[in-house]
Formats: sequence, C-alpha cells, structure tokens
Amino acid sequence: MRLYATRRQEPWFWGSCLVVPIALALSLALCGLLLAVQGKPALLGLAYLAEGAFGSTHALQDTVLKAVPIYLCALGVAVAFRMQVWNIGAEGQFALGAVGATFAVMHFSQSPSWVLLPMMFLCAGAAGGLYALIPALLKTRLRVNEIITTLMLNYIGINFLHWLVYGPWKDPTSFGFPMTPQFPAAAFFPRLPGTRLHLGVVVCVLAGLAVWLWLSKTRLGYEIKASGLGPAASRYARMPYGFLVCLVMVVCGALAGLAGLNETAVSAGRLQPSVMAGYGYTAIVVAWLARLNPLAIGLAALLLAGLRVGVEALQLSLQVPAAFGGIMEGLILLTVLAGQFVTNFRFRIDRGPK
Amino acid sequence: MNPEIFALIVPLLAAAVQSGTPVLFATLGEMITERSGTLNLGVEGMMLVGAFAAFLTCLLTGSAWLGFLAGGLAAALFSCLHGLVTIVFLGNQVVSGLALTILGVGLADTLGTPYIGKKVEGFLKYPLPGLSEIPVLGPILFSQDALVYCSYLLVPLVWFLFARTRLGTALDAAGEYPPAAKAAGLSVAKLRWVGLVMGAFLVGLGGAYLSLAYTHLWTTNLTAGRGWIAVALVIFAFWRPRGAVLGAYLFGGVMAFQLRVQALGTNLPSSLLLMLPYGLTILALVVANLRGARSGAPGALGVNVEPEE
Amino acid sequence: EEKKEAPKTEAAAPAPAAEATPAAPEKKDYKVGFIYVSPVGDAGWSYAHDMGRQALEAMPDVTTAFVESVPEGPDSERVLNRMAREGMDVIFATSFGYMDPMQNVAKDFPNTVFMHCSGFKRADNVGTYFGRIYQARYLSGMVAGAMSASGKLGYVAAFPIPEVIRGINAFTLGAQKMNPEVEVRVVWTKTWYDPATEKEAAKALLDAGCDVIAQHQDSPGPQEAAQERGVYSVGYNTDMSAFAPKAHLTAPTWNWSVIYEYVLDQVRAGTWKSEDLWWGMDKGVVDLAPYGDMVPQDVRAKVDAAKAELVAGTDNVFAGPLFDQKGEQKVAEGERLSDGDLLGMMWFVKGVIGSTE
Amino acid sequence: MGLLDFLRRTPKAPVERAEPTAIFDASRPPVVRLEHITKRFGAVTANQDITLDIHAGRILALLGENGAGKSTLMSILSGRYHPDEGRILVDGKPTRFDSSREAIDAGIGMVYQHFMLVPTMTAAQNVLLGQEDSFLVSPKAQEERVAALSARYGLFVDPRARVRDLSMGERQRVEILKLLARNSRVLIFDEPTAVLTEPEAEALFDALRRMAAQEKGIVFISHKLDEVMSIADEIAVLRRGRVVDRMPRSDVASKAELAERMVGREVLLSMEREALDAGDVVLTIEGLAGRGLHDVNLHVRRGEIVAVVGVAGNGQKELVETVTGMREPENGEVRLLGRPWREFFARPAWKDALAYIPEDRLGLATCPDLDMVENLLLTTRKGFSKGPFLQRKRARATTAELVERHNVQPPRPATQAKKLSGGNLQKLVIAREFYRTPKLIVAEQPTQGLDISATEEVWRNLLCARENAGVLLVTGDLSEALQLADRVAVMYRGRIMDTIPTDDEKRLASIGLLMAGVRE
Ligand SMILES: Nc1ncnc2c1ncn2[C@@H]1O[C@H](COP(=O)(O)OP(=O)(O)OP(=O)(O)O)[C@@H](O)[C@H]1O
Ligand SMILES: Nc1ncnc2c1ncn2[C@@H]1O[C@H](COP(=O)(O)OP(=O)(O)OP(=O)(O)O)[C@@H](O)[C@H]1O
Ligand SMILES: [Mg+2]
Ligand SMILES: [Mg+2]
Repeated sequence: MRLYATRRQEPWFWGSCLVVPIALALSLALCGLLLAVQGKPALLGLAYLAEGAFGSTHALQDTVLKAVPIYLCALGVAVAFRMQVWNIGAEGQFALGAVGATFAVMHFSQSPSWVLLPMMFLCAGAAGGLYALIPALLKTRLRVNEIITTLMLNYIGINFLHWLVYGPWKDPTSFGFPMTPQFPAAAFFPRLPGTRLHLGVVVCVLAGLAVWLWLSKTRLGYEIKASGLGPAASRYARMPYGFLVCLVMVVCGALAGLAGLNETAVSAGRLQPSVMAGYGYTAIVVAWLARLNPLAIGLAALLLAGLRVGVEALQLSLQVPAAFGGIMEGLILLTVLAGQFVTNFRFRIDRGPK
Repeated sequence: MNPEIFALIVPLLAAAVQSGTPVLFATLGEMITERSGTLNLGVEGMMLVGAFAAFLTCLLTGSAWLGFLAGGLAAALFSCLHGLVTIVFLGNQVVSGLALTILGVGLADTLGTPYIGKKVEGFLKYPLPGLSEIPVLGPILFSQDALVYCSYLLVPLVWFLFARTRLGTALDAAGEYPPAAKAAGLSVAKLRWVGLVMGAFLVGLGGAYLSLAYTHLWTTNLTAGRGWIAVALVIFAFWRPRGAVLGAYLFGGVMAFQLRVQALGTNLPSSLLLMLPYGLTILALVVANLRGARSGAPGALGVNVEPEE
Repeated sequence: EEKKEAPKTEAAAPAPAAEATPAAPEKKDYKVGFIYVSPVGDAGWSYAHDMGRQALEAMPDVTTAFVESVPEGPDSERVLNRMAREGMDVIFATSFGYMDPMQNVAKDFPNTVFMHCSGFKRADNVGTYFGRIYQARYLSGMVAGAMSASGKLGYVAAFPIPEVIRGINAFTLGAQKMNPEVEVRVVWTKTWYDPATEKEAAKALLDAGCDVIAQHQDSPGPQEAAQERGVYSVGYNTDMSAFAPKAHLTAPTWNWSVIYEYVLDQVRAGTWKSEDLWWGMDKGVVDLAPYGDMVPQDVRAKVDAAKAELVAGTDNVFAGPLFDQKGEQKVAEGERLSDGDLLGMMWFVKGVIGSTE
Repeated sequence: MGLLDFLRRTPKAPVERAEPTAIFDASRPPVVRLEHITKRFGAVTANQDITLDIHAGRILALLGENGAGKSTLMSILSGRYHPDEGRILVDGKPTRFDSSREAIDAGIGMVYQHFMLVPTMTAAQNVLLGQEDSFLVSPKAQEERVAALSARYGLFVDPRARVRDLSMGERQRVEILKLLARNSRVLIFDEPTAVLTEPEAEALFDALRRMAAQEKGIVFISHKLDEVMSIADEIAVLRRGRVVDRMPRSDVASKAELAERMVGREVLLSMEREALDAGDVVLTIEGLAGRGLHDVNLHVRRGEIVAVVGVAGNGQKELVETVTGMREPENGEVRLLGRPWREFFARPAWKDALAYIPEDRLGLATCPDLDMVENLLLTTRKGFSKGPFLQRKRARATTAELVERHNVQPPRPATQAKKLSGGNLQKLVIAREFYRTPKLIVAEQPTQGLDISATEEVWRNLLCARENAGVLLVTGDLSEALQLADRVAVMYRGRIMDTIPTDDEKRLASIGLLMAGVRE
C-alpha cells in the first residue's frame, strides 16, 4: 500500500478556505505550547495576542496602519515577481521614497497641502522608481542578476539616507541628532474622520485596484505575465522584454517609495534613520504568501501586521521576549505554506502489489 | 617594495581572509543547496542557529571542534524544516526560506538570551609552522585559525564534489532539469534533501566560525546580515566555488579596507564609505558580465518538483 | 556658575535613593512601562536600563512591564499608545528616536507621566532624563592616556550623534590630561551591535598603531580584539572585564535605577513635574568600573582624584581652553561649555582624528 | 569522425532477421504486460482500459494520432506516471513502479519524446547520468565511453559538447545513446526518428533489429508509416486513449492500408501540388554573412514554397533567426515584404506580415504555463486590444473556434500548453500563425512529430497559404521538402550549396552529396 499525491487540475476551493484557518490554528497551538514551556499561560497568551491584533477598534486600526507600508511594498514586489523579476530591493526603494518625499517637503514647504501632498507623492514615487531603474537597466543592458544588485542597492540606499540625515539635511536645531526638521502640518496625511486611519489606507486601496486592473485586464499586464512565464516565448512574440523589466521595476520602486513616504510623513513627520523597519523584506514574504494576488496580499499584510502588533500586546502582558514574535511568525508561515499542499493535490491510496 | 605599504596591506589582506571566512562557508553551503535546485533564503537564520549551537556546545563541553561540528549539525537539522515545507509539501521556497530566517533569528535570540556575554576559548590563531614564515603570504594566509585552513580545503572539496563525483553530477541534474534526473532513475526529492542538508551544514559551520573563532562570545545578532551577503555571493560567484572565494574575500576585504581608511583618518562621511563594499560588488559583477561570464544559475532553482512531472 | 544653563538638577534636591516618600497615603499600585530599542538581553544599553526597571519592580507597590526591540519609527508610537491605554502611570522611553512619538502620544494622555531618555523635547507631562556618561568617559580617557605607550588611542564608535561625539571628546580630553600629545582615532561602524564588525573596526585601529581601544558600542567585540593583540581596552555600559581580563582597563558604566527611583518617588508623592534630569557622577547615575590590575597606583590616584571632584559636583570636563580639530579655539580659557552646547556637540576637540559624519 | 565519413561509411551488413512468426511463440509469456491501464489528467482520459503485451525479441510499433495517449502509456511503463487503474506485469509478476529507477531496475528503458536532458551538462554526462557505478567519476573516461558507444551505433555526437549547444537532432541522438548505454530488456523509443536524418534513422533501425534479435522487447512509436512498415513485427493502434487495433505486421499489405486502419478513413499520402504564378518577392536575402553564415543568397516570392534542407546545425537556425527578426544581420541585406530588415522589425505588424512556426514548440512558440487562449494572444495580442485593454472574451471565442477548426485535442481553451501532446501543440501554433494571414511564412520542421492526418493538414495549410504568401520551409525531411517545395536550397556549413527547382529531376539526384558538402 502506498500514498500518492497527484496535482489537482483546479485548486480545491473549499480546501483553500479551510487551509489558512486550520494551519493558523495549528501553528497557534504550537505557539501556545511554546508559551507553556516558558511557564506562561498559553491560552491567555493567545487571547492577548488576538486581542492585541484585532480585539478592539484601537487594535484594528493599529493593525491596519501597520499593514499600510507592508501592503504597498508587497504590491510592488508582486508586480515585479509576476514577471519573474526578482526584485528584493523594495527596502532600498523604500528608503529612496522617503528621501524623495522629504525632498518635496523641503522644496515646497510653504505650499498648501493640496500642492505639497501631490508633490510628495510624485517625488517619493519618482525617487523609488528611478532607484529601481538602476538594477533594471543593469539587468537588461548588461545581464547583471537583479537579485544581487537590488540587495546591494538596499544597503547603498539606506546608507544614502543616513548620509543625508547625518550630513546635509540634518536639522540644525536637532542638537546634532540625525533627523531633518519637522515637516509642516500641510505635509501630514489627512485622517479619515473619526479614526486614526489616514490617506495611506486610501492609497493602498486605490493602488491595489489599479494594479489588479492593470495586471489582469490590460495588454501590458498580459505581456508582463507572459514574459515572466516564458522569456523565450515573449521574445518570439516580440514583446519588449527590456522595457517591461524596467516598467515593473519602476512600478515596484514607486510603490515601495510611496510606502517610504507613508512612513516618513505619517508618524515620524520627518526623515530619520528609524523610518527603515525592514518592510521591504517583509513584503517578499507577504507577496508570495498571497501568490501575488493583490487582494490576497491585503489579507496577508493584515495577518502579518496583526501578528506583529499582537505580539507587542503579548509582550506587555506576559513579558515574553520580542524574539518570541519571530518564532511565532516563522512557525505560522511554515505551517500555512505546508498546508497549501492539500489545496493543490489530492491523495490516493494504492493497494497494489509490493 | 616599500615596507610601510606592506605593513598596511598585509594586515588588511589577513583581515579580508578572516572576515571573509564565515561568509565563505555560508556561500559554499548555499551554493551546494542551490545547485541541487533548492533556493534557501534561510541562510541568515541557519547561520545564527549554527552559531548558537556551536557556542553552547563549546561552552558545555569545552571542545571547540565539537562546537564547530554542532554548529553544522544544528543548522542541518534546522534546514529540515525548509525541506519539509518545500520538498515534501511543495510550498513556496522563497517564503519558506524567509520564514526560516525569521524563525532562526527568533530561536537563537530566545534560547541564547541566558548566554549573552558568556565567553568561550574557541579557536585561536594558529600560525602554521613553516608556512606562516613565508613572506607576505605567510602572515596573510597561514597565520589564521584552524577553521580558516578548513575553509581552504573546503573550496577544492566542493569543486571536486561537483566535477568529479557521481553525487555532484546528480545534484546538478536535480537542480538543472529535474525531469531528466528523474528519467535517469535518480530521486530528485532525495537529492534535494541531500543538497539542502549538506549545504545547511556548511552554512552552520559559517555561523560556528562567527561565535567560536571570530568573536568567541555569544550575543544577539551575531551574523548581522552576513547570511544575506552569502546569498548574494552565490550569485556573484556564478554558482562556482572559486567565485565564492573571490567574492567572500573581496567583500571582507573591502569592509576591512573602509574601516582602515577611517582609522587612518579621513574626512569622508562614514555613510559613504559604508556603501563601498556593496557598490564594489555590483561593479565587479558588471565587469564580469561585460567580459561575457555566463550566469550559471541552476535551471530549476527555486522550482519545486511535483510528484508526476 | 556651573549650572548656568538648563539642567535643573537643583530641582532634584532630595537625595533620590534615601527619600522614602512620607506623604503619600494613597494605596495605589503604580504601573510603569518601559520601551526598549533592542532586546534586553543584549548586555548593553537596554540591558542597563532593564537593571533600573528591575530595581523599580522591587519597590513594594510598583509593577513594571516592558516591550523590547521596538523600532524607533511609527511602531514606537503604537506601543506607547497601547501602554498609555492600558493605564500605565509612568512610561519610560529609553531611546532618542522615541522623542517625537512620545510627544504625539503624550498629548492624548495628559494624566500619564512620560519620561524620555536622551531627548530634548518636553511637555507638561513629558520629562526628559539622561546621564552625564561623558564624565565617566573623561576618567576612562585619563586611564587610557596614561596607559598608552604610542600615544595613539583608538575609539570604535557607533553613530555620529552628539552623545557619542561628546563621549569621544571627553575621552580625548581625559587622555590629554595625562599625555598632552595623545591622539584619538575614530572609526564609525554604523552599528550598535555587530560584534564581528566592531571587532574588525578595532583591529583596523590597532593596525593603524593604536594601543588602547575604547568603544561606544554595546558589544564586547573591540575588547576581544584588544586582548588578542595584547593591548589595552576601555569598555562601556557595564564592567566588560570578563571579556578581556588582560586588556580591560576600566569602563564607564550606567546605573539608571537612581533616576528611575527618583522619578517614581516624585510621582507617588504627587510632586512630579516635567523637568530635565541630566545627572552625573554626583548622583551616581554614571560610574567607572573597577580598574584592571595593570593600572598602576599613581594612575589610579590621579583618576580617583578627578573622580572625587566630579562626585563633589565640580564638572570641569569641558572647561576652556578647548580647540577643535583644526585648532580653532571653541571655548576660551576660564569658560566652559554650556549644557545646551554639550547636547548638540557635533565637533571634535583637537587631537581627535576622524570625521564627524 | 566527420559527418562525411559517417555518410560514406559502409553500413554494416544488416543482421539476419528471423521470420517474425518463428520468434513469436504464443505460449511464451510476454516480458511485460500492461493490464487494464487507465490514466486520467483531470477531465482528459489519456489512457482508457488498455491491455498490451510486449514480447521479447519483437518490435512493437505503437501508432495513433496526436494525443492518442501513446506517450502517456509508455510513461506509465517507464515509471514516470502512476496509473489510476490497472497494473503492470513483468515476467508475469505484478509490479508497481513508483519511479523511473524501479522501472530501470526492472529492465525497462525509455527514450522520451520531450528530451530528458540536462542542458548544462555535456553529452557524455547526460548519457551516463544515474548510471555511473563508482562514486568518483572521470570526465575523460566518461567521454571515451560515450564516444565508443556513439561510434558503435552510428549516432554521432561530440561527447564533450554541452547539450544546450546541440541541435535538436543531436539531442535526440544523446537521448537514444542514454538508453543504449543501459542494459535494458525492454526498450521504448518515443518518436526517436522525428529529428534524425535518414542515414541516422537507418543506423538506429539496424541497432533496433539487432537488439530484437537478442531477445529484447522493443516498443517503437512513430508517425512515419514507412518506418513502421519496415521495422515493426507487430502494430498496435491507439485512438482516444484506447487500443483500437492490433495486428502482426505481416497482416498489413501497404502503407495506405495502415494509414486507413489508423485514422479510420482513407488518407492521402502525398499532396497534389500545382505550381502557382509567382508573385512579388516577399523575402530577399543578399550576401548575408556572419555568425556562422557565409554569403547566403535567397529569395522567396508570393505563391511559392522554398525549402531549405540540410543536416541540422549547418546554419539553418542562424538563417531562420535572422529572417524572423531574432537576430540582426551582420553583413549583407535582408528585405522582408520589400522593406529593409531594420525598418520591417522596428514596428512589425501582427497581421498580414510575417508568421513564424518554430521548431521548438513548447519553449519558443508557446509558453508552457499559459493556457491556449493566452498562447493565442502571444502573437495576436495586438488584434485583441482595445486601447490599453485586452479583449479576453473575444480571444477566448476565437481560440475555441480555431481549436475546433484545427481539431486540437482536448478542445478546452483553458488547457495549459504543457498539457497538450506534441502534435496538438503544433496544431495550435499553426492555427494561431495562420490566423494572422501572413504574407511571409517561415516554417521550421512544421510536421515533426505530427500524425499523418495532422501532417496532411499542415501540408494543405501551407500549400493553401501560398496563395497569399511566400513560404520559407526549413525541414530535415527531404521527402517533405520535395512534396511541398517549388525550389530546394541545400545548406552546408552556413552556405547555400545550390538552389534546385523540384521539377529538375537530374539535379535533385545530387542533393544527398550537396548536403554532405560535396559539389561535383
Ligand atoms: N501532464 C498532463 N496533464 C494533463 N493532460 C495531459 C498531460 N500529459 C498528457 N496529457 C493529455 O493526455 C492525452 C494523451 O497525451 P500523449 O502525450 O500521451 O499523446 P501522444 O499519443 O503521445 O501524442 P503525440 O503523438 O502528439 O505525442 C492528450 O490529450 C494530452 O493533452
Ligand atoms: N542498452 C542496451 N539495451 C539492450 N540491448 C543492448 C543495449 N546495448 C547493447 N545492446 C545489445 O547488445 C548487443 C551487443 O552489443 P555490442 O555493443 O557488443 O554490439 P556491437 O559489437 O556494436 O554490434 P555487432 O557485434 O552486432 O556488430 C547489441 O547488438 C545490442 O543489440
Ligand atoms: Mg507522444
Ligand atoms: Mg508526437
């Protein structure tokens, strides 16, 4: 007797509905076990976690706000991945976006909000996009592998940001600390009335819709998909491969740049090294977890953001170490991934000879 | 030549070799894994797990070599999670690898907290008698610790594995075009397990180098991004062992160089100097490509092999 | 004359540790929150603060909680917000980057006491605190200057911010006190905690001829480098002699509990008001770790004398004449740098070799 | 050994083949018996209740139209696929193969239709992959072994060449050598001759016969009826996943009869071709040189088919790539539809211009992971665009229509290209390319691997397309060239040796020599 797995022709719909909750439950049970091992109340801990992430309007808003930069980066990364362009440089593009936004603020600081904000969007998007163009050109012109260039450019981008805030852009009144002057009020994102949610959330929704429409309904979107799946075939079909690579990279960079803008303008209100929080890398996880689907990316971003927010509550209540959050996150990701197997495969038992 | 320049350059190159060594171990490990077709982005996590296991073992047993071995074994064991998710359950390799990094960092931090600040003897510098007296080369290459010498041996070994053994050829086949490997009667899943675990073992050794030979102590964030550099260097090396040596030493060398530039006194902002290693890596790659190097990426890298294909 | 500017230390008249808060009959449990930028186990900055937190926890009617590894951006604002929402009475934020987020959150929670470490923004319910670690660095510089044979000292530094630059200057001035010809070379690693790189930086300094290594960083990497080369080192944060028993001369150390207990006493007594606590050796917030065996008696005597002065409250570390790297006079004879100038210090004194960026 | 030597080599005297009836002993059990095999891929039933015996010492030819399920059945036998139902008996004992390894160990080997070769490895490494007996391997020894093997069977390949640099024909040879290097009892050849030249195929048949004489069981899949007629002892015909007919070779009188039994209707085995009036020149090549080409001159007019023949690897690929805009001409002039190369390819029209039917159907002409609709859109996407948007509905309807008209199986437009059988994939490509109503058609091995009715269909399509277009036909199949073309250009080492009108019988006789580089 032997167990066989064969791929389903169509993914199992109910399976996929069940997998995530079941895998989540499984990994949460594991996490509970880990809590118990540390001598902490397991169930209570999980309750704290859930409450901290989704348990109140406050918590929900926290989660949504945390998800905004993750979503924007992941959306961009998904566009590039859709074409099998392995841009892992969202982090650096994020940094450049933050720099771009700050540039806009410094040059239009006297303008009213309706001038300043669009300028910030423009500059952040352009800076992130152009920065992403470097690896794109290196790839298309010189065939330099983009994984390595984007990774290296992350470090370079962050150091560039550092150079600015430690050097030329440093606020003279900051007592020498690495930060630009506080942005004017006009540069802050307007909030949705009655909540702490802000323009960034709206940008996410719009960007998600636009990307979805672009990728699934337009010719360009089709060309991106086809070029990704078959570079040779796309050359045969005379698709502008080089242009497409540049395009997806620029779009990805621009979206990551907007995330950088979001982080500088919303909470920090100024450019400082601490706007870099690794969202560019988180985005890769989120994008793949959601299989590059814009809607699913939203859900995955919320899940991950919720987890990270919830872990803070857990820390505060039970004093588990922060690293515990990493363990939980890793376990959840691994179980959800492994769980997806049943949506794509069916099992069969063979009772034949042997 | 001017002896003063030697006095500056020799320690610089020696430092390049030393700071390149942990990355070299990890790069070679990831190279083996990738050549068998598995993309494992968990290098950073595995290195940390290896570093911690090595440290702990050394602390408990007092044997540096046991610790070294334990570092490799722990990482190899840890990498089985990746194998389970990607080889058995065919989960996405990118996410799984990243999850491994997240998990590994968390594990090493959580488990390691009680040991922060503890110290072990580990591996000390051991100038090779005779060889270390060779002018210039001696102090650079042969006045290092035992693990550096191990890494010298490892490079030709990895080359030999792929060029001259049945296993290496099979690993390559599993990474290049799994259907062909399958049709030839090889078990791609098994080969990928072998590649993954073997590679992870080396990655773990890289971590062990950090805690046993480089710093002799345990702290959080011991790897500080070196795992990622290793991932990048595999590409830089065009998946060839000798490229890994070049990349690891180049990277270590430039890092050591920029620190030395600062130590000698300069007015350049440190942020700009810190861009150097990364910028030069890109530059080196561009030059290599201009000279017509072939990428050499395994054809099925990151692609899972389904039961019937 | 010394306290001509800002640090309203005189407001902190009651000796903090001795104060037993007589007039606070309220039988309230005080909840105190801490937010750290790195894991508490790091044996460095956050660890030192956490020792202070544990001292509070030991107080009878106080419970504490903390969140570690909180990035300084928007995340910290969320965590602070949550702490305030959960009814913390006092919240300590222990990293500079928490300054703006704390200001934002404090607006919404006027009844919560916020204390921010190392920043300069205050509000009605936001106070600031810090320690004059430079005093201890000055003393450690004296030791280093006396122990150096080459007259070249190496300094592995984290980030070019005033706190670090001030420390380097104080260290240099201390060293020059013992050996006027001494020079201090600086290498920036742009890391707080990367033992391998920091060790490598120390080795770079050693290769450049330095024979004492000091550090402003949380990892013991530089200590190790010094020990391996058989030269001396000066630690930081806590007594690091365990890492390099043969090299470790001494180390400037922190003792935050002094400030924390003081603040809590004020809060319990109902007398807390927003102020800036910038305390030094006189209050015991900073100290010097025990000397290594190799430090000769005459050096110890000189340093102890200087320390006694500081403990007595006379802070002459940045007394004129002071010259910058290019030799321009920054502070005239008989004057001294104000606290304001110290807070924003972004230039190196004469004798430091390195860039301030 | 050069190609010339190979061609001049006096063929070994064919081994005496015993009369089939003499060997076929009904009382002897088959080496392998497939029993009630059923295999489904989702909605597609590739094999339905198939029972088939393979006897030692006999060559079983498996015939059937494209997509009939031949490759699937044999993949089950070779352990690659697992049957949904049914079982395999080896020497009468029920067995189950969980992997190719087990099948190989049971003495079953297969040459796959889609090459199972590692492109980055050398030919020698590929041949010996999984078969080295010692842990250490020596490339030199491997190369010698493979060189000896290839010389022995007349299947010449450079053992040191990397497979990615080999032509399709050479790859096929490597694939066959792989099997020959093993000591199998049952050898399955899935369309081994599709990309072999005639002498190569002959050499292979010699080898097959010799193996059969040594009591090996051999399964031979081909669409070329001549081959089947000349080599098979037994013939089984598959249709839509079932065995519909099974007969000894001796029962079949002629190729035509075989074709009829196979397709179920009468099949024309040759094409009536009427010469058309030649129209405008649609392709001019003058003095094209560089990158493996030397002074190539050629022109194609509307209304004619010009065939380029020659042994694979003599510059056909370079020529085709230049004409189809994949690589820029270095020297010389190329004009398409009257416009210079650069101008033509600056903004190529999707319609009424150039269509290219490449040899590599799965990687180049189509994208394996896309479905039929999206594969249709590959070259026709501009015709299904409205502003920036893609008219997917219309594309789906068109695909459904084309699929039906060209009888692509399965007719579900949502099927991924990689799930189509080779022949059906080719039909899809041809349907798509003809949908573009081209004026110049470049067809590379267009009927390779197609069944007879599909071949007929393609031929008819090409002949028909002549009315509006000029056709450049690149083929390794000389008979195809002679059937279809008005003129035949012979290529050797990047040169066109001669261009011969197909009605010039006398000059046609020298084609074989020209292909070998000999000009009298
Ligand atoms: N992996 C697969 N997934 C889904 N369907 C498949 C798969 N492989 C084959 N099929 C389908 O099974 C049927 C039989 O295919 P098979 O390749 O066996 O045909 P064949 O007889 O070898 O044809 P050809 O002569 O064109 O090579 C076809 O309809 C094909 O589309
Ligand atoms: N992999 C194989 N599987 C099955 N049979 C094989 C295989 N390789 C060789 N044979 C058979 O074994 C026979 C002996 O092989 P060998 O290579 O000695 O033949 P040869 O010397 O080249 O030919 P011959 O002596 O007939 O002129 C071959 O004729 C062939 O039929
Ligand atoms: Mg087939
Ligand atoms: Mg076929």
